[in-house]
Amino acid sequence: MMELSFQVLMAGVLAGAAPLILATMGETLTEKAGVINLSLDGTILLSAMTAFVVAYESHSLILAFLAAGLVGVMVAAVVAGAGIYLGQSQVAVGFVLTLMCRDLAYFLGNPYSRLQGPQVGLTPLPFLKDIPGLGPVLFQQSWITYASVALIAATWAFIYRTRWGLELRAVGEHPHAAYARGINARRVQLTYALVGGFLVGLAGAAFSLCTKPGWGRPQGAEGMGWIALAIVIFGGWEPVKVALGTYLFALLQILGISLQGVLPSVPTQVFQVAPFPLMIFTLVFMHLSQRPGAERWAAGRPWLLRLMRLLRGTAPRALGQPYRQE
Amino acid sequence: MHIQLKEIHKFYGPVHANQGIDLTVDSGTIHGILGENGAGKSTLMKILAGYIQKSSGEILLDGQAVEFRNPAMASRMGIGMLYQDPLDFPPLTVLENFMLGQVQGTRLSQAGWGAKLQELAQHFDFQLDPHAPLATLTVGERQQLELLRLLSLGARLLILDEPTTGISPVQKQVLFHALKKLAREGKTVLVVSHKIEDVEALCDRVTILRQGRVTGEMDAPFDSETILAHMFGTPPVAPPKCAKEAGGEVLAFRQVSAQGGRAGLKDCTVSFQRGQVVGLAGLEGSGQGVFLRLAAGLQRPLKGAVFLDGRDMRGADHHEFKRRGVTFLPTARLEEGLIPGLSITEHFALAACRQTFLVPWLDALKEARTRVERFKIRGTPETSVEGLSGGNQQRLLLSLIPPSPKVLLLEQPTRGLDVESAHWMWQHLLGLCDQGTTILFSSAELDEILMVADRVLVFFNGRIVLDVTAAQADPERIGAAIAGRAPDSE
Amino acid sequence: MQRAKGIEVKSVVVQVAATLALAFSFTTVVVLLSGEPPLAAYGHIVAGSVGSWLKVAQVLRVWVPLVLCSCGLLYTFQIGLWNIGVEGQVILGAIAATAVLRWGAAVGAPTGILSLSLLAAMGCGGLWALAAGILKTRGGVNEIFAGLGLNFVAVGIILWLIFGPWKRPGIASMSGTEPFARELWLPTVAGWRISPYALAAALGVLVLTWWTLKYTRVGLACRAIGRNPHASFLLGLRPDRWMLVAMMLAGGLAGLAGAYQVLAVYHRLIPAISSNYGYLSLLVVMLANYRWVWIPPIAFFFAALNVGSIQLPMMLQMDSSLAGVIQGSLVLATLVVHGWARRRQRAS
Amino acid sequence: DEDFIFGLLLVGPYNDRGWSQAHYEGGLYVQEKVPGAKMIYIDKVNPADRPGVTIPQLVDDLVSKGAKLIIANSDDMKDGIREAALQHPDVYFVHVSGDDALSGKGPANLANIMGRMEYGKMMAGFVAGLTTQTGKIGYLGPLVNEETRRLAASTYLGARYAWTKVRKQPEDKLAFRVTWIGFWFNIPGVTADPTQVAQNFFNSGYDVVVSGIDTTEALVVAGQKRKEGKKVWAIPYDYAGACETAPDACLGVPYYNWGPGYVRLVQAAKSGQWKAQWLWLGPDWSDMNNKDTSAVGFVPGPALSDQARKALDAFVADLGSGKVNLFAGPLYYQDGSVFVEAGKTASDTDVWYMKQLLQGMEGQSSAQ
Ligand SMILES: Nc1ncnc2c1ncn2[C@@H]1O[C@H](COP(=O)(O)OP(=O)(O)OP(=O)(O)O)[C@@H](O)[C@H]1O
Ligand SMILES: Nc1ncnc2c1ncn2[C@@H]1O[C@H](COP(=O)(O)OP(=O)(O)OP(=O)(O)O)[C@@H](O)[C@H]1O
Ligand SMILES: [Mg+2]
Ligand SMILES: [Mg+2]
Repeated sequence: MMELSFQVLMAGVLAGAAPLILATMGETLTEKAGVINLSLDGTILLSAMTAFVVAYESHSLILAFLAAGLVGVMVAAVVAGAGIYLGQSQVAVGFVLTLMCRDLAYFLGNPYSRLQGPQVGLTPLPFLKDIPGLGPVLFQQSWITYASVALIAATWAFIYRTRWGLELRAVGEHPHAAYARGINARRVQLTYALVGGFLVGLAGAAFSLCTKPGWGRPQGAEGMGWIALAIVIFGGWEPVKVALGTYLFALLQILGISLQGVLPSVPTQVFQVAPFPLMIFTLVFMHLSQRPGAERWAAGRPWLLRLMRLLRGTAPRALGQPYRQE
Repeated sequence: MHIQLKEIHKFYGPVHANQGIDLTVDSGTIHGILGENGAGKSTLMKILAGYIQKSSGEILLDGQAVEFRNPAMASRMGIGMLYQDPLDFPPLTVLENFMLGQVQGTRLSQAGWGAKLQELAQHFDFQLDPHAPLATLTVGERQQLELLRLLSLGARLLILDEPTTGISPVQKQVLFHALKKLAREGKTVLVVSHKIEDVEALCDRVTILRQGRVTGEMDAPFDSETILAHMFGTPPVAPPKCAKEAGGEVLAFRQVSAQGGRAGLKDCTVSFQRGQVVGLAGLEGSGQGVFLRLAAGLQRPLKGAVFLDGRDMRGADHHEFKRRGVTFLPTARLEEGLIPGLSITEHFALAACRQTFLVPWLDALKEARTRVERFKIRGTPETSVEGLSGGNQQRLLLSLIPPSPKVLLLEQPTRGLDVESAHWMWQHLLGLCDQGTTILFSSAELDEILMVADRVLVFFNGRIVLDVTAAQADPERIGAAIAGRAPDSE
Repeated sequence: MQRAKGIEVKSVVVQVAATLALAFSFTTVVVLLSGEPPLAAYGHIVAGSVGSWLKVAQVLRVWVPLVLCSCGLLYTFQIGLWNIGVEGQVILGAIAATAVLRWGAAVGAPTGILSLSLLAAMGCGGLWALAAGILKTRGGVNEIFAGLGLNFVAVGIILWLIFGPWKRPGIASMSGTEPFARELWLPTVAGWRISPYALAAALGVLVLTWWTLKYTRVGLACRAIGRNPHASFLLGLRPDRWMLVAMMLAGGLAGLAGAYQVLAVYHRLIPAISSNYGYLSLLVVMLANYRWVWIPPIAFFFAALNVGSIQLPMMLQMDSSLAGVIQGSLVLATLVVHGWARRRQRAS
Repeated sequence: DEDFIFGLLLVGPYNDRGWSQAHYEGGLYVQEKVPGAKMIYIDKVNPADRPGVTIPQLVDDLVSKGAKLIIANSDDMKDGIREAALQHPDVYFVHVSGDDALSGKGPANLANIMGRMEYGKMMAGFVAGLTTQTGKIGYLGPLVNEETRRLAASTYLGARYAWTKVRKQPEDKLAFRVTWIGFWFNIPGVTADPTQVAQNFFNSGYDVVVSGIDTTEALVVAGQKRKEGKKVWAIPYDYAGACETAPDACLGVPYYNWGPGYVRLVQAAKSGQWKAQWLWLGPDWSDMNNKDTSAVGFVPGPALSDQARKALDAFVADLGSGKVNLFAGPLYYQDGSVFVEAGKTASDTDVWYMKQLLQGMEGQSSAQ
């Protein structure tokens, strides 16, 4: 067993989860508005490639992040355009894009594989970094990590504390009712699909410029999009719970490697797939606990009741449903 | 606000829902809109609220012609509407529902808006907890909230589409009290309803719609007989009746309660004999829909039991009922009864042929040919059902009924059919009942019930309030019972 | 009537032309972006896939599993399910086939063992799909996430087997299990690169699927439930049970594809045994507009792209993932053009 | 001279700054040195990158393009290349790192080649042992097999030598841990993530990570950690130019130089002198980094101190002269059984078929 101090572990989790946080927060916003963008896995790779190439050619990290975000916006625009305006199944379009963007990334990025490109460095926070114990590990991170933590709070505050967040939730629940209140439901859905796509694009950039720097085939971010989608469900479409789910996943990944020594019969790969059974379990649990009588049955078992409350989460009611304005 | 609607027409594809409606509503009055199901009331109101766009016609507010392209524009002109199907957000809190659509700027000042809500609520004696999730509120409370929200938005014309369905008598009193207060304060109120008593208690004037047209207008005090006549048309001449004498008991409900519809079904005990034709009257959602679904085994009772041929059917599902001779035809033909994309032959292969592994296509085709001919369906066996007209879809559904069912349950069987088709259909069905089939059907049209049924049940608010044989049936009494004024109901 | 048909045919032709134009102009722009000559690229793909009989045989080797998976998907798409779990079902089929072969290697009687492994693969793939089906009908889990989750679990299982119980002696590697003895390979004809049995089986499955969908109650039930579960229920079908049946059929055929990968392609179990055919076959069926007639040609076209694109790195130093870009953009263009045409139709 | 086309099957990208690029450059060397030789290559030949593609299929393609000799550069291709060699008896095959010619399992047209990387790894271990401040060295292992075990063990022996003999530290204060990722390079979702493994090493006090995989993640992470101000180092593998990735963290790189060996095999095939031989080529001790003669080399990295550099030179000289033989007994396997008895030295086949990691190393010897 490798000895990891608690602080180092925490710092590792914070840094390792940062790109995924960007993606899961983006997808949470998109899904809250009732649009499901299934293309995350491809989008992340395509934007990771774009970010690396732009950074390599221009030496500007800002430009690279912007370009990656733009790629995310463009992919999301296809999903939203075909899904909201052309009435095609969002799932079908998203799925095709997942596969296609991935191949597109490999194809266009081929000449840039395994080159040395710019990376995002660490930005120790003045004063905070000097706090004994936690300071040196928690506050010596890249600005992406700080941004990811801030994004959780911002997403939460945006969704629950602003007018736009309220409108966003309303559209995801009942677009017709939102329309009756003077909200342009389609435009709101489009907007948050694009905003979500932008964040997912940034996640790709965070992978190729910071967490797994460089481009190549494989880049290392493969599969992360699916995991992000699973985590959004696991977190019941609540930004804070989604963030906790993301950190849990990052922790599992780090521990998975350390556990090679402890549990030699379990291949490390098994820890990579852990989020999926967890997600399925959560969904079944949500379904069963919504049945009449479930609450009564759990009444005698306080831990079960608590788990039920924790995992309770309902999908935005209009999620993935095409909305036709009358 | 003074409202004038001129020659309003509305087409939903081929459906002509409003056929040149003129309506004038004076400022500071409570104006009622009455009409049977499908008369076009909601359509007209939604046009006025900007939720849908009229096909043609003119809207004048205080003498000024206006055009709304969306609800926001109407709302800015001071028009607010409470929709028939509540357009609110159950997962959000009361306060969030209140704020949604009227907050400007970015921040949600919960405290400020909470205070505003409380103040308004006090004005009307409403009790609302701003932080409760809307889902925990009763229909009446949700309505109150919507009302407050519209007022807070500055509505000067309030449209309420069937506000009294699904709320308790106490809440109804509170609501009426509030509406009268609003009218006194100079607001204009438009109330859509089926119920004469509501209108009598509330309105200064009513307009009656029937099949997309205005059939009458009247000032308070109202004469309910005239209103009923305008609403349901004149009773028809004596209908052809089923010749068969009633036989033994086939279907029975014993103290059945169930949820569903607006009112659910409450403690219902009733039984039916072989060969009876029973009409279920009542406003939509008064319990007759749930009743039919319980009788078909599509829904399970919360309490009590349904008996078929004396057998307790608790625990049996629809397929079991079907095996025992119960057939159910739903209202929404394309949504629930037929399968778009499948041809007529395929429907027969599914429903009317031997259930072998290899589909007996030749038999199905033969069957389809004969039945298409016998039921005069305009189409060929290869026609896919969504290509059939509504009437022909209905004929197809009828043709799918197995040869001699024990119990036939029909939900609004003639809705959307022209007179000729309806007559033809009844001829066929009454032929079945001559062979001993018991028919239970619901209908929004009293004429139809009086024409064919030999027993009439009237549902109101989840209960059977009137159970009479055709001989005793008199349209006025039934009409009154439908509107909740059954002389012998509690 | 005749005229209406003429107009319909015309609009289909216009749609197909628009789709092809959209997809290929996109891929051409992509190739130009990479700084390579598009025509040469397309030329190499064509030559590399149908340029010789050897190449055609290689294309057919890919065609077989694609057709098997796509046929299975017809059942689930017909009944209105998005069976994204084909990938996992292929894997489970491959695992089952391997298990039987490992056990059977000691027993002898290769023909019997081979047949048994095919049956086991179908059974196992079917059960894996059934799990997704039960999660959907009883557990309230959307079949997309159930299927996806089970895909990853299947990958976990195959890795565990290859790393653990089935590893080569002393070795823990991604490179797979010990290869099977030659008599446990799917028999082939000397000089052929593809087993005629596999080809015959794929054609057989294609015909059988067509026959099942057209003439048997399975097809009718799937079609009915997919279009209207409520009405089907009222007309006497049990949608939940049929959904499970459809999932089992799809999973069984996917499992068969998995067995084919083991018996005829790799002759051992490797982690990437499913070769992405599960996902690719979803694209095939979507592009085929869920109609069986289009599956063989589209599967052949996709297989040809996969095989032919290997020429790109050899001849032009290009990445072969261009094949995936072409496949994806074709399906995407179909969706967009179709949606756009419907929108215009509605507007008029 | 007439054209001689040879094909190269590369398991990774031709430009991976590692194993595959070293082979690719070996191929270029052949083109340069053998008149008329022409290379065609296919890279990323692995089932994750090219799903559904098999080795025999690619060989068919290369043969149809006129290839007369085909080199397969991965252990992973063992079964496929044997099958292809049987299908094409008139074409010559070279399987890198395999042993079919030694074990007699392969046909006559199949030869094997490998470099004696054990020496390179010893040097890597040596500089790691010299440099480590914490006494903890991590080894980023690919998959477990005989080759990877003997390479990890050689690294350990080099490190132990430096630690005990040069730095005169007690043996039990040296920690040497091997973590296997499961393949020669990262396959997301399939292998363990090497970036994460390297990070874990550095985060838990290992200050030198020696890479045994084809790609440069260890060095990349070390470079990042350096930017954070940590004193850590890494040693990449396979490719002479690998240090470029993060020079300030690079202690050096043991690498292969496939050119000379390839030339030998190509000439054998051209001249009809072909044998199904098993070549295990060592360094040219007179000049380890000679492009034309040495099969294995070691380039000291920019991060290596001058003092260590001198010690390394002495160590290399001793290895070359035979004064130091790290495979001299007594050596024990992890489970305590004897690998080499005291007073004896291991033979080539003993080393080639090493069954476990050595005592003193932590990590799995084989899959459980
Ligand atoms: N969105 C729509 N699309 C097509 N037809 C519609 C639509 N909405 C209403 N209709 C049809 O228009 C007619 C009038 O409907 P409307 O809802 O206005 O009736 P209503 O008088 O409000 O009846 P109810 O008392 O049942 O609410 C009906 O025949 C109905 O089926
Ligand atoms: N009351 C109903 N009215 C209309 N459709 C229904 C009704 N009940 C069920 N259905 C339709 O049938 C589907 C499946 O129904 P159900 O779960 O009862 O069948 P089943 O599971 O096949 O039967 P069983 O539980 O005996 O195995 C539902 O999703 C719904 O579409
Ligand atoms: Mg209405
Ligand atoms: Mg059921």
